Amino acid sequence: MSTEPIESQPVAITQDAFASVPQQQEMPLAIVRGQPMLQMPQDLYIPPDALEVILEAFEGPLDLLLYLIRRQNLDILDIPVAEITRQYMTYIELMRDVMRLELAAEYLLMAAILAEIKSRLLLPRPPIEEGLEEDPRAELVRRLQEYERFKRAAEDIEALPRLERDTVSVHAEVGERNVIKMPPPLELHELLLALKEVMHRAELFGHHAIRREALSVRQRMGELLSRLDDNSFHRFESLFDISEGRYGIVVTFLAMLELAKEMLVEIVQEKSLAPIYLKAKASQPEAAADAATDDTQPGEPAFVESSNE
Amino acid sequence: MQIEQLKPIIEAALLASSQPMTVHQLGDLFNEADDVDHGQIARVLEALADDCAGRGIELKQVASGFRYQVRQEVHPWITRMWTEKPSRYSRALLETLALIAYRQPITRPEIEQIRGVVVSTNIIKTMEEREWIRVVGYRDVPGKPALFGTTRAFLDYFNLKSLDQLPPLSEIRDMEDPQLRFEQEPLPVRAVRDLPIVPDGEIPTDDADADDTT
Amino acid sequence: MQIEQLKPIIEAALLASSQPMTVHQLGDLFNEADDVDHGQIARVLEALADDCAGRGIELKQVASGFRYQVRQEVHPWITRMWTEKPSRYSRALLETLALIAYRQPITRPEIEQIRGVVVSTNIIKTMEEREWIRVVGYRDVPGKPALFGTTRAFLDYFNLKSLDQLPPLSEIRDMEDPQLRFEQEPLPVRAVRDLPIVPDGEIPTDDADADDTT
Repeated sequence: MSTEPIESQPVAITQDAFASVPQQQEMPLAIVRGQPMLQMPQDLYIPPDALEVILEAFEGPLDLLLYLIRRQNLDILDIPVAEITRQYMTYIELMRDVMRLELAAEYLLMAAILAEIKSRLLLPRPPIEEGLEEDPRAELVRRLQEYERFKRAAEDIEALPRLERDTVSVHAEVGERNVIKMPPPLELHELLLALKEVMHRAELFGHHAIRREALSVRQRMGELLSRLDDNSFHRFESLFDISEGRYGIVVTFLAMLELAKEMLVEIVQEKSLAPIYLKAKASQPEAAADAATDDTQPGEPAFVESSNE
Repeated sequence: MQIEQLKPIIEAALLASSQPMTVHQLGDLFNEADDVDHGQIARVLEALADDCAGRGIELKQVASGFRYQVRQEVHPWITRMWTEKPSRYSRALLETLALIAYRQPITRPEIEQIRGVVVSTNIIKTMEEREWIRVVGYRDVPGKPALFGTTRAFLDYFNLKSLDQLPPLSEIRDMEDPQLRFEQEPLPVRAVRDLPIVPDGEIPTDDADADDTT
Repeated sequence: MQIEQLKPIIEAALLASSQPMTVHQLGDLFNEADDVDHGQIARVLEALADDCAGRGIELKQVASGFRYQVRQEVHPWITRMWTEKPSRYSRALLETLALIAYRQPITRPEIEQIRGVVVSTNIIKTMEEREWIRVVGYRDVPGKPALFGTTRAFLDYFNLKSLDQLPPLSEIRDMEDPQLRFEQEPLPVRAVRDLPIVPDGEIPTDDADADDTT
């Protein structure tokens, strides 16, 4: 039932022909210690000299076995298991030198599986359940078939058009790229919480601060100061906008009083019943002294990294 | 080679190159068998430039050769691609802004006195750039510090008609605890970013094979 | 906005972007005043793809969006611009990648089981560095091996829109060869699918096929 393993014979061909073709279409061929190797193994017996090449040419014992079955019509039943095993054992010795013991072990395991299959086939079958008994090769065949599918899938992926090898993405010059910085969004609620915090800290929630602040007056104070920014006197009446109605006029008047109290404006009248004038007490300093004060020191940042807090 | 065969190659080369290419460099793409001379390349470049009429890019000759570039007219849209994700305002900025809103007109030293820390120029500048605050005057004390007030843009941003619509301080004092509020906020961006790259449902389910996996 | 106005902007945006862009991202280039909807953008993309006919580039949709790329036909000339050769990938890497692509999520031991060899750490690292694969979880078995899946970058690299576009996994091939005589009687369903039951006895060997190898 067993046949002798067919020796794979290195065929001499000019070395140049091979040196230039390290990989060919289907199976890699290689040079083994200066000798070109043309023929792939015809069964599981691999000449020790070619072992390194085989290990590189095949992706493991499944790949080799698949190759032998598909290409060499090897029947896995026909393998001289004892012989192969003996040979594989010698590889293990060889592999120690090349430090690829692990790989060789995988081939050895395969030989062991084959031996097991063969021994099971040789044993007489139990008479019962004949039809249902599983062929001992079933598991190995299933694995080979499964492996083959992915071997082909790998070839399919290799054949897909891909970046770098088959195409590249293309781009046009944009010139100056001004990155637009989006200002952070702000909820009024957040702002009020911040105020609560600082007021607490400064203990400003004292009774004097709790009075209902007329914020419209504060707003008007700013507006008035802006109008008085030109360092000249303004007629008292000119600062009111009649169209705002009584409420607006009151707000403006209160703002004036508040500004005067805070000594931000001076109010002058030459004599009683003479026109009243307002003037801002200070105007813009010559130099931008304000900006210069702490430009050098880093101080607190205006922004925080979005992830923290 | 015919001009019509050359055009696609030169167009692709110019777009694939990260640098402008000269006629000479374009010529180097062809070998003798291609039989291409510089005159042909120049004609192709002209034809390609004409093809750009009405498109978003143009073929331009610059000092170091030819390149495709984005037309000036579409720049306003293109720049929107490089919009930076907004960060968040610091607590320091928020406190300063709140004090300016409620205590305007107010100077920087006054803000610093309340907050107990120096207010950085950066914070003031950021708020001025956003046009939320402005200098409304100067206080008549040594150094003439600027008086800050909020702007109409500030009111508009928060949908307020006037400062009066801001809640009074008494109400702020009784506001709920920040911790409770923050919990109701949506998940941080990070969590969203950590989601798998492969959208669900893209993984092919090959039920017939499922039992093969062992 | 009219389609004709949109075209130059979208063409320029795709060429200006370093990454493929989705319809959604393209939509973000426009503000409300521009009045552009995603349907229009999709139509523009179609028109732009048509415009590429006969040119050196094509508009391609991949997993992470649309991109312009060099047509395969002209790529041989384009590669002459670069001295660096594109990387080649070993069979070991491609087989491992195929298993991850078709069987994701999958662990390394599972890959090794199917391939019958150990998967080197290097291969996994290379694919992770290229961002083709990533750890998507851990299997709840002793050792908690990582489960690998493919990424959008993998699809982009191989010109795929989604995993469904991968070539279908081949059918399981029977192990029999023409030399083996088959029993004519029908076999149990399972056996038919799984294996060729070779009858006991001598199998004829045919050496005529041996020259296939060269």
